Amino acid sequence: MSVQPPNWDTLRADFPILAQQVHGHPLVYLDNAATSQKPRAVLEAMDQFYRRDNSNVHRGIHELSRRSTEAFEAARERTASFLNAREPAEIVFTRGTTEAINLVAYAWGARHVHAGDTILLTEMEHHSNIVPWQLLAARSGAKLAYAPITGDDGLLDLRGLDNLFDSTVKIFAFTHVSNTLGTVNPVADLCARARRRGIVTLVDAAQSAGHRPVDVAEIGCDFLAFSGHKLCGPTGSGVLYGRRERLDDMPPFQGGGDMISNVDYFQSSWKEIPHKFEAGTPDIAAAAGLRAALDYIGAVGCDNIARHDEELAALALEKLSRLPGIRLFGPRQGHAGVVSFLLRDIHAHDVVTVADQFGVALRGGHHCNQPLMKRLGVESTARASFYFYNTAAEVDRLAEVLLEIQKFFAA
Amino acid sequence: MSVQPPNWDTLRADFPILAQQVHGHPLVYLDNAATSQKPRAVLEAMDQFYRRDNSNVHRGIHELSRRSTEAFEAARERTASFLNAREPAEIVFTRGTTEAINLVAYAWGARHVHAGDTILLTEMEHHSNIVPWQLLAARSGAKLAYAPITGDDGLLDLRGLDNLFDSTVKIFAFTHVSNTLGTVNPVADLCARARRRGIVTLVDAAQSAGHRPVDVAEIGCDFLAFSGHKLCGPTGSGVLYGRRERLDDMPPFQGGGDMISNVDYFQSSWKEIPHKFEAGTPDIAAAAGLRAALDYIGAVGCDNIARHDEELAALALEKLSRLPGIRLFGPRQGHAGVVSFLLRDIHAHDVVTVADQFGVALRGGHHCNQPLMKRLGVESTARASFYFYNTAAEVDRLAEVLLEIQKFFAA
Amino acid sequence: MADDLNELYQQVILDHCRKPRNFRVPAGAYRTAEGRNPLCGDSFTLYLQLEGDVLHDISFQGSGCCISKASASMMTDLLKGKTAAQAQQYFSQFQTLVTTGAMDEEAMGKLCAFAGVHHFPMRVKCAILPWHAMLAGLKGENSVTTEQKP
Amino acid sequence: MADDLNELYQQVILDHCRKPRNFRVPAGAYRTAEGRNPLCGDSFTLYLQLEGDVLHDISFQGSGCCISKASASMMTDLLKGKTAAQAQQYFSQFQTLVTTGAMDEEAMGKLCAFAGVHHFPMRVKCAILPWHAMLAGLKGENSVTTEQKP
Ligand SMILES: Cc1ncc(COP(=O)(O)O)c(C=O)c1O
Ligand SMILES: Cc1ncc(COP(=O)(O)O)c(C=O)c1O
Ligand code: FES
Ligand code: FES
Repeated sequence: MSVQPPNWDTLRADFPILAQQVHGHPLVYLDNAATSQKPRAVLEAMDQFYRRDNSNVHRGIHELSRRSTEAFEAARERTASFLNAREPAEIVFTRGTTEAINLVAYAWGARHVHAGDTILLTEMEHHSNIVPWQLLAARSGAKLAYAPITGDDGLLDLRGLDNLFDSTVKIFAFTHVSNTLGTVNPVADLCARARRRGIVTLVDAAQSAGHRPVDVAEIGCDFLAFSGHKLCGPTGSGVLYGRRERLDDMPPFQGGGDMISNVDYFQSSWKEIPHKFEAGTPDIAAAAGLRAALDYIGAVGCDNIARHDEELAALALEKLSRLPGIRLFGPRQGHAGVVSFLLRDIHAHDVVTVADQFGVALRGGHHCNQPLMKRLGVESTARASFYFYNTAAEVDRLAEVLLEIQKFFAA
Repeated sequence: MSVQPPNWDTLRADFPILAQQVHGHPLVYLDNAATSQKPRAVLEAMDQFYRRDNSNVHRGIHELSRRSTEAFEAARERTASFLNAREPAEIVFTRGTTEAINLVAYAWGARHVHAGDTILLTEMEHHSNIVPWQLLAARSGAKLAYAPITGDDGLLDLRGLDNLFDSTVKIFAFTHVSNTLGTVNPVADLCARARRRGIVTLVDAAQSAGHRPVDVAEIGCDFLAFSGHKLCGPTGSGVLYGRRERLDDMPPFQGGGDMISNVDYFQSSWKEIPHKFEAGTPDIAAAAGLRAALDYIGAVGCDNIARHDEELAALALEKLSRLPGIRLFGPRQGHAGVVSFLLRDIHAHDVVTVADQFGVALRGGHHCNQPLMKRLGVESTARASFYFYNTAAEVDRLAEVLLEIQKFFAA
Repeated sequence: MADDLNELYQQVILDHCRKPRNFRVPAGAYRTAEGRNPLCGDSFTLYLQLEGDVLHDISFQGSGCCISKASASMMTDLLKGKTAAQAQQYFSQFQTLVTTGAMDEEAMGKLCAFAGVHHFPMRVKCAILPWHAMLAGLKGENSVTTEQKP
Repeated sequence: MADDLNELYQQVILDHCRKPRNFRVPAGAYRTAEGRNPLCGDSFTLYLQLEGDVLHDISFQGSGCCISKASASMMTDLLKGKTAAQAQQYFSQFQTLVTTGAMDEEAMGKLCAFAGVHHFPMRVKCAILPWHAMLAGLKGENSVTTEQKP
């Protein structure tokens, strides 16, 4: 736990991309739920890897191969400690959250999900935590069920939850933080309830990892997935955490180099975890970058980041609620750094297009949350999402620009 | 076609990593079949992407998202022209060759391979072109068959081939260039023979792309896979080329963001190719790096590189054949830049460990070719593999160091 | 306000977006075709009444952004009474207009207001969405998405 | 020749590698256990003859690099006549030796020659491979790989 709050302005200066003008205005980057920006330390870690150490991993015994393998495995160890996993072997590198969830749906699903079983999700899931399960349902004959939300305030409706946990439910997969609503789900409680029924749990931590403390021991989940690119790491870096007992009890997902113990023409055997799930040359440089990102984030402190995110969200909710005819989504209290809204009579994409001309980068659309949109009765929302390098002044600017936009379309 | 041979020394200077000492000796990097080194232009392209344009792709309409999307799609167009594909939609980005082949085995396999069908491979395939098919065979009840090789000279035995093409064969998947033997297979001929029987073809171009011209129209394959990291591109960049008719006729592989057209809680529909096969945030920076790599390689000229590779291989074969008790693998003529050998009574890993102390990076082991090793009656080989930045002097140094090694172990 | 913006949201576009013309579900036997933009989830339904080769009536319903709504509104105004062949030709010209900004004022008239769209590549699909739906309707298909290159 | 190299391939190691001791398939009822190194594909089979708790005979067969072969040769020399408990203790000491270089000369004797291995992390598995196989044999398992941390 960091006691001293960091100097946010100094940190902001670590991000070269933020110092630019867009359409003649200083860039105000508020699309962090889609992807974060990268500090110099991460770019330099990757660059140094390529300029000094680059080679393939695990297979070679020359010096560069040793260095690459060490860099790759050090990234795994760093990730294990970041998540408080029991051992590095519980960390599987993937391209991102999406691949991590697909891996579970394919490999764990092939062995453990059969016709008549139920896969339980929630109404607020991202497409990446819906579609892999729909594909698994189609392959296996299992069915899907969804834990409901309460409405625009976007809380999980916990009252009926235990009733949903019937004996057919094999896995409960849910998001930690909603990428549209800013809801923070009570993940430890959800996992405890599921575990009591013998239901396996998967937490989609795409929006929470690097934004608030994520501790798999405390959460008590079986699987957890996140994307490096959303927490200052490079694109191509992603993580599946799996409790050893679960990973051991899964066939491989992809086949190929590095994941095998022995290959004959007609049959093969697999390495131990985590290698069993990492077929082919991994994204080694991305792992090196991820490690640098976790070091960076660790120095800032995830608890500090959570506080900063929430302060900006609270400020945004307050400022934006003053705009006439605005509809705000998500909880009023404890709102993560993701604020979705609609301005009356102005389509989200028109808002975003105009905001962009003022240098403010927002996202408009369904945010890969189409079913949730339909559930809320909208096609799309506009969304501002924050990270620790955003400032209160940027939130003010957002409010100011939205007012301009209202004038423009009302005129 | 480049008429003027490039200045190889100038090109070599573009690779910062090569200018280092390893264990007190100048680095002689001869492990290019495992992964290539990266020129400054590629590192700078990725760095610039992160410092200027980084955002998520396809989903956003602000300026950075536009730039990222354009960079990503420009990489696809560059790849399509590199392979002479008919359209960029025939290019699917993957992590590498391994993921590309798994994608075909999962998605194309699910629809087109059934119990009783045969998947035809060759005896010289890399694990990445064997294991995905073993997994498919286990899922579907199909069986595997292997086109034989002739022996240590590592040629495909073409005489019996047409007999192997019986009516149960659904796909013939084979490597363009062997990563152990240096064999260059007659891919266009193999594809033509298979096509006449209505058999779908997949070419593993991991060792040929960026080493010699690879033109999918000329080759006439249905699928082709390669890895960006082996042709000066970043780790995490890989390509599946698929003929439109094939890709259109395949269900998706992974599910998630970006690959959907419409998602409801209980069913979804998919985007058109190639997006249908690209679930979740792709490795955008790797694509930007791949594009720079293909520009770089394109300027050098794949025909020039092929000639250079082959010259170094011929020189190595000549020099090495003078060493007492050496066993050389692969063809005597038209040998690609991959030379495998064994020194009598000295294990490959001992060779590699000692060579490394002289700054020479070799690979020892089964090279992800275990079944081939058994077929050749060996456990492992030592391997030197070349790229255009390697020099004749480095080949001399290799021969010299091997002689030292023989003395060391004979003493 | 940036110039590009005023060029994108010209007064005529803002006007059609606020008060879309031909925005209704007609009674009677109409051909219908839906156009969807998977990027945003927006969709429009086009209603076409053909008499022989002539678009006797055309109207639309659905939801989308200002650009797509104004485009649908102005398109339906324009095409009423035109032949299927003419509609196809307008489609091509409109496509050129929104992707390149090149305009043939004589042919396109008020639709030239959409020339500014070409500065906003991410919005081209918005402008073209109703046109795709219209074309699909003429061909007798009943749904289309904008994924294909505009 | 670099110093590290001479430390790795000490004379005694080269000697055992060229002329491995106890390199035979014994006749009679022996326990066998195979150890495989998936990195290189090498494997050794250990043959153990226990009388009560004592390793009355131990030999090996298979193929591998100089380090693994010398390790098997010297291990079998050392363990003949020792108890299972002693073998287990040697294993731990050997593991420390090859991963850290820290040696207890009194306990390990000639095996201290393997201290140089710790400078070559990619070769640690070679040295330890036959030891893993031996332990597996004592436990009555018949195969083991070196994937687990050495
Ligand atoms: C909640 C949630 N889950 C999953 C994802 C998918 O992450 P990725 O695209 O990095 O695979 C995202 C991000 O888009 C997300 O916000
Ligand atoms: C012939 C061949 N196929 C496939 C692969 C696998 O490539 P990657 O590890 O990049 O997926 C390789 C490289 O290791 C190879 O040489
Ligand atoms: S934003 Fe959906 S059509 Fe314009
Ligand atoms: S290289 Fe195989 S055991 Fe040493």
